Amino acid sequence: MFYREAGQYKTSYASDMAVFPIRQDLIGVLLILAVAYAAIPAFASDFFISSVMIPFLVFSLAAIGLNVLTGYTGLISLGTGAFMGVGAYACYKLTTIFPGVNIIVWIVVSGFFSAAVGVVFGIPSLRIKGFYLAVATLAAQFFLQWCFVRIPWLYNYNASGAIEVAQRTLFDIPITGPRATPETRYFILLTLVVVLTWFASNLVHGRIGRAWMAVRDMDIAAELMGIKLLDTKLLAFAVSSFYAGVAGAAMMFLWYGGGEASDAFNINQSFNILFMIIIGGLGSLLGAFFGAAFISTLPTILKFGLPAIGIPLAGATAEHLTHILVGGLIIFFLIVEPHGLARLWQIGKQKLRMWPFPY
Amino acid sequence: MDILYKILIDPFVQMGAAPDLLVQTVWEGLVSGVLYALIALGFVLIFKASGVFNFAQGIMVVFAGLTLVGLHEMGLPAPIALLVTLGVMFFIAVAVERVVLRPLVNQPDIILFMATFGITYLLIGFGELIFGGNPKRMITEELYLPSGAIEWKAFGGFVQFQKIDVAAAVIAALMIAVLAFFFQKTRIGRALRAVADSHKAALSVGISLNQIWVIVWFTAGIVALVTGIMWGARSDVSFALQVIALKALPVLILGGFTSVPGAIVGGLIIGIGEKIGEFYWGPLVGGGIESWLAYFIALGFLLFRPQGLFGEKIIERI
Amino acid sequence: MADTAARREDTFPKLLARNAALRGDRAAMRHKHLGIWQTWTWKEVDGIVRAYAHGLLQLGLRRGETIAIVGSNRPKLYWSMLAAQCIGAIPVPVYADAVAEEMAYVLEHAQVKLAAVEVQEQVDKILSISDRLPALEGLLYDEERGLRDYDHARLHAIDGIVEDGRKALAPVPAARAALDAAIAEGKGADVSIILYTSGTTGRSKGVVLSAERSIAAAADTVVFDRLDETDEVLAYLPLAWVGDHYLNFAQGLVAGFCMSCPESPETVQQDLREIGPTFYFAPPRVYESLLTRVMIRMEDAGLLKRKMFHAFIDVAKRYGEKILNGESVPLSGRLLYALGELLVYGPLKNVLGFSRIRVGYTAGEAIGPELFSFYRSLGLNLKQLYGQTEAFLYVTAQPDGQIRADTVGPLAPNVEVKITEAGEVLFKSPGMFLGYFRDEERTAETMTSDGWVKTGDAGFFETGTGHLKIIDRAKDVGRLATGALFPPKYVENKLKFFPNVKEVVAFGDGRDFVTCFVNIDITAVGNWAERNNVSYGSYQELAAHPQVYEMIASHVEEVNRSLAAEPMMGGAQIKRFLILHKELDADDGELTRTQKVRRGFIAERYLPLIDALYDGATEADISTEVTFEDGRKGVISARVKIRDCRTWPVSAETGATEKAA
Amino acid sequence: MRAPGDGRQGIMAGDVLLAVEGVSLAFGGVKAITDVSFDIRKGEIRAIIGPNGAGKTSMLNVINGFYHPQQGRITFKGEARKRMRPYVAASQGIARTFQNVALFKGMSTLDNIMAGRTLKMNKGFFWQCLRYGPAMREEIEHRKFVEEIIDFLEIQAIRKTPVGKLPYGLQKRVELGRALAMEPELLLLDEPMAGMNLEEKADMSRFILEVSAQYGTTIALIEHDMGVVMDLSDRVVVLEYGRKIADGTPAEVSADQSVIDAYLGVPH
Repeated sequence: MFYREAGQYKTSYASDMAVFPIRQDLIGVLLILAVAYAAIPAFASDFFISSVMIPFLVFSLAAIGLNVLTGYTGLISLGTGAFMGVGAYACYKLTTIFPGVNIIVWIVVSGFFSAAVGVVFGIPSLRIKGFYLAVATLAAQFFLQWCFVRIPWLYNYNASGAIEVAQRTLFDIPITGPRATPETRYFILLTLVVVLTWFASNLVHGRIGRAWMAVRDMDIAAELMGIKLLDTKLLAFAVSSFYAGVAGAAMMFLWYGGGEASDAFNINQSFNILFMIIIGGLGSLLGAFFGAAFISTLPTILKFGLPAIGIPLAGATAEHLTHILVGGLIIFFLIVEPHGLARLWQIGKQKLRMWPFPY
Repeated sequence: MDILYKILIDPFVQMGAAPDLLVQTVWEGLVSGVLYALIALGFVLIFKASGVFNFAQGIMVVFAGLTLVGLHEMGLPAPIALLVTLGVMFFIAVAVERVVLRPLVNQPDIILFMATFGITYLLIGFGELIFGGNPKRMITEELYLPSGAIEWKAFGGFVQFQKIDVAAAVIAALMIAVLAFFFQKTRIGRALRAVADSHKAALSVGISLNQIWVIVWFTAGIVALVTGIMWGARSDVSFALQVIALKALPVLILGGFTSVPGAIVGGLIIGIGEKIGEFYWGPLVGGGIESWLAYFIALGFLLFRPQGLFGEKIIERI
Repeated sequence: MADTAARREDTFPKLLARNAALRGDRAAMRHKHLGIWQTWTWKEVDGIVRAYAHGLLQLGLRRGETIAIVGSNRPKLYWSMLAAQCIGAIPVPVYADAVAEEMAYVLEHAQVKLAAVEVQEQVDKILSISDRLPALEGLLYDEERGLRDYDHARLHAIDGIVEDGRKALAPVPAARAALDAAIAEGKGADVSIILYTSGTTGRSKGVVLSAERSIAAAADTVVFDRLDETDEVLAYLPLAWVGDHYLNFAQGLVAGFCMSCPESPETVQQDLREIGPTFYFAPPRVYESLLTRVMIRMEDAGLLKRKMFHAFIDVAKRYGEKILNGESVPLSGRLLYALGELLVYGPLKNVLGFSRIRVGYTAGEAIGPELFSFYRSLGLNLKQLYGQTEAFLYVTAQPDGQIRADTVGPLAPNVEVKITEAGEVLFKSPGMFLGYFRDEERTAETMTSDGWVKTGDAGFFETGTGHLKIIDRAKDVGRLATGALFPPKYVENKLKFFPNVKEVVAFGDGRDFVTCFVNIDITAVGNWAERNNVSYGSYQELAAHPQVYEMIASHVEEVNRSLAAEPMMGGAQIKRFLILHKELDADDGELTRTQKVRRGFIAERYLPLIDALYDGATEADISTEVTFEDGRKGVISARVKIRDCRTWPVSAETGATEKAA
Repeated sequence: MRAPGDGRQGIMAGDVLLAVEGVSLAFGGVKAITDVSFDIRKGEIRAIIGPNGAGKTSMLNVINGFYHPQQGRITFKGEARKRMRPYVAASQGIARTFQNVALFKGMSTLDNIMAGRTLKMNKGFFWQCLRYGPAMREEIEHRKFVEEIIDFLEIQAIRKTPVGKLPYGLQKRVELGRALAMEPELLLLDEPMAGMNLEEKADMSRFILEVSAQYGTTIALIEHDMGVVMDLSDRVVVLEYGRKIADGTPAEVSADQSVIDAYLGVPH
């Protein structure tokens, strides 16, 4: 309905292959960025930023990672939580060993550590497919979880066994630790997410993305066309785990501000992220955001929303309701649209482009 | 050198030195193996008949146990509670078939797999909502299950068998026997096997897929209930079990998703393997390796037999 | 400014050079090829054409000789025309889909020395008839595909020729000078192109056009429609047709706007949507089928959307045209329309690729007022023009503000028209042709000694507005016994424009008054019947239904009223009519395969009915043999009612009609 | 006559491009191919025909390294082939299409064919992340090549349609395009016209002929429609029950008694 594509012809391949070839889409994206960077910090409350936006961004990052692996390459993983953990601990160690280097650098670098770990656990994927592979990743999940608890060196031998987030600054502005304002943390996180999403979108739109999808859709044909399965799959594992790792580090240092890690990175976290990409839509970056928004904000809405509209609710009950709701919604979405919110969005957009025609 | 000794030699020396401990450990492993096997059995039943990889099997175990105890707490005598619980499991089976399987028929496996996640969360949510989240004691005596232990002097020491464990093993064996009979001899059972091979075949037998699904899910529910009782008797009934239930996955890997004997053998291997591993090698790395050893064992197997112990070899065609 | 500039350059090659100098870096041509719109600036086109021209010289093409252009709209073919014109040779575009026989005739008659074609298919076609083309020395092709194994003695790739030309020109100033000289040597009076009109009767005729006249004509309309270099067109109509050559090629060179060529015939719709032209031409049937497609697709839409769509279409019907014509509209109306623009018209124009159209034309046949105003009410500035190849298109055109469905508008700039006694339209126009190529005889038939060109159409000027109305082919126009003018098609069309009426056959030549047969449109009338719960069992029953007669009668009387309002037409009012009991059908030989009425055949087949129409009877029996779907023959007989209609006093002045009334 | 041309000095048209010598293949106990030998010469169109279950597809799978024969050797471009993964065959210049279309369902026509260029693309991960500079230049350069193919196969109208939505005939065409994108020296076509109507078959045959004419690609194809085979192929090898029963020009083969028997189903 709002699309006016007549006259938007492409005279070069570059413009034809652009990620947002339709002007209206580009405008839309810019608008969203404007809101994210200007409107939200300006008008939103600290509470909203720290308990809605920041979790949302962290999970989006993790979901993008898992979507690269599961959505684009077709490899199921139940180890995302653990890979996030690797990122978090790597970041913790790095910043304790080299306090001088800016924490943001370490948050990004820690992604490489979990990428490495991811590759190791990805090796079986050449021979193992489908659910079997899921189990392989479970091995990663539990083994790593075990490491987080049993290797005190990881948490600097401190009694609580928790990660302690010291204060770090950028241009003398505290960006981690108790004195860092939600806004600053939000800005850093947002920028991370924007940049990494841009990278991801570039990857999936290019040679590598095509290789991933080829392996997903028809691995035999892909190999007969000269696509090396192992390399492609391992690359997917590496990229996926990198995103998970950064998300984990960001989670600890920009959101939680430290704490008992073993539960933040346990199997349920892995499942959470999986749900995000399923409800959001496999094989779609946009879907990762939808899913993250959905799953991560749902509990908050229940916890604070219901009382707000006058339905008293014990914290525990809210949790139980969340479980029921999430469960119900998963089934609901799978039935109405197995391809997730992203697909619904696609359909809606197509309708708008074709408007007033139905197809 | 020393570390190599600790890993390669020392454990076996210990085994030789104290065979009673070894037997004890194997027995422990055996029992938990039986319980793994039971959960795996639930998976296999459903996977064979409806091609669904039922992630919810683990939680069904918890839910069944919880319902039983919960109902009893609400004042129902144990036998009645047992029956009602069976009813609940049947209801769940029907609900799943109506609400989940029927609308999702002909969807790719992954979708159905995900749907069972949904079921898991629903069960957790309702379970907690109705019976509360905190652990409960299993009503062992009320169900006339033995308690206490038998001691058996041997190997210059003694080995201890918890009666409940023996009971668990026996009951499990019985149930498997019953199931085997059910599958081999009854008409429905044959139909179920037919479904496993091809849905068309099943229809030709004259049983609707929907009925079959209800039946298998209900059977799986019964298995879950028994498992729940046994397991509850050994530890407590709580959602912590859910994670342990994941152990059924490596068991399945070993056994292959479609093989009942596979599930049993796999269960035992995993159970015993991880107990021995934990007892003799665990200390070297600070213990707790039980939590992941099972998966690594399975992984090890997988790399050599991607289709599992009992699954048949797939020839890729194009 | 455009026109004064145009005056100075009196040939197309000179215009090209001017554009290259004036707006060298603006896009001159686009072609969707290999997935994107390949674009050439005026500079590039100029370079290519010059090189090409040199190549043609090398191939031995000389001033005054002809080169055939065969194929769909491709830049290389347009360049072929320009290149030929550079060296004073004459391009002769030919319809690519013409049958070999037809093509053979044209190429032979035009004595073409070379032929520039698009693809293998056309190469084959021409080779198959080459024995009849002694003059033909070579073939130039655009697409190599499938031609690899052909004997390349007489076959050349256009790309190759251009390349050679380039290489030859670059180092040799003399050669360049020679080419410049050749271009300069071109005079406005020279023949610029020969367009063969696919003659409805007999052989097609080669209309010879001179450069200066073509340019003069184009310059006028460029000013008329305020076209400039920022406009965009999609060249999708056959390039052998005067429309394409005028609207895209000539106007493009004069105004300096960009011409885009579609990727392939299948993708025209898509390409139209991508390019979003600002100037657009299509014959009425295109608009008609488009409208039908729109309505059909909307039928599949959800109830809500459908209701909204129709609601806003009604809004458009009420206010749209007024707003477009800048008439006064209540604020509420404007607001509603604005909303409609957002929800319906805008998006609709977008999906059809019409969003950017500033001026759209239709011509060729009469367009239904309903149809015409539908598009206008959406805010699409659709106009009518009347013209022909011999005039190099424009005779009349509708300027903004004077746009109507029932006239073809006032005279185009610098055009003179006179109407003969017989009512035939003659014209003199800036683009007027020089004559038919190698056909003095028919030239003489068409062009009077004092330089008027006969259109063969009958028409008249509406008093007051000075709009021209074309009523029929002159030869078909008959006269009543009273001497009043009787233009069958004109009358029929007026009635046919009512959706309830499918087909009309009017009689009256040599009779005392006009009568007609009517075929109802079963879908339209069927819907009407449902809405007014009129029950009926069969077509025949519905056709005979009194209420239907009422409805048709009211239509006829409206037609009569409008006829009465027109000078000379008043006599042609319909006194009596009947509704045929069966649909006129090609299977029964009543229509041509192209659905045109076969007047004569019908006249004798339904003689009893015609007699009844004139002997005052109120009903008549008729039985006719029909062919059913399955080919079985059968006889339908029926008693058909005849109905008298009210006629209106004719607005004075024309004596002839007085008597008739 | 089977003189293995030397791979290091390029192979001239007419020389043997690929030689199959005494190849046998079995799954478990089941014998799919038994001691089959034949060769494919540079630039020719070679047809492999035979009744169902004659082992034709297995033969193709052996040729492009998807199956590994228990006995016999395969010489490609004069070099004896060792046991290897299929992508090696691809990198050596063997491309193929599949009996029942094996396109990448989730991707558009364009992306499917682009995927065929993977082997030819090499710009690194870093640039891929930025999708800028070298990576973009490479992408564009290959897009051009792919567009040529799209133009060649006359599928412009479906360029950006997801292949899953396309009718079968077009899917086959896209698959051919994907194979062509690899610029193969040897193109294997597994029943390129299965399930097509007459018009589609005519188009496909035209394309196959034009491929071999325009790119000089050597083509080996499996086809059931004898008419098509006779029109297209230069030489035909006939398999039955995994054994070679005839080899020669279409004329020779169609005259061969054993072939006639095989097709009329006379038991041996």
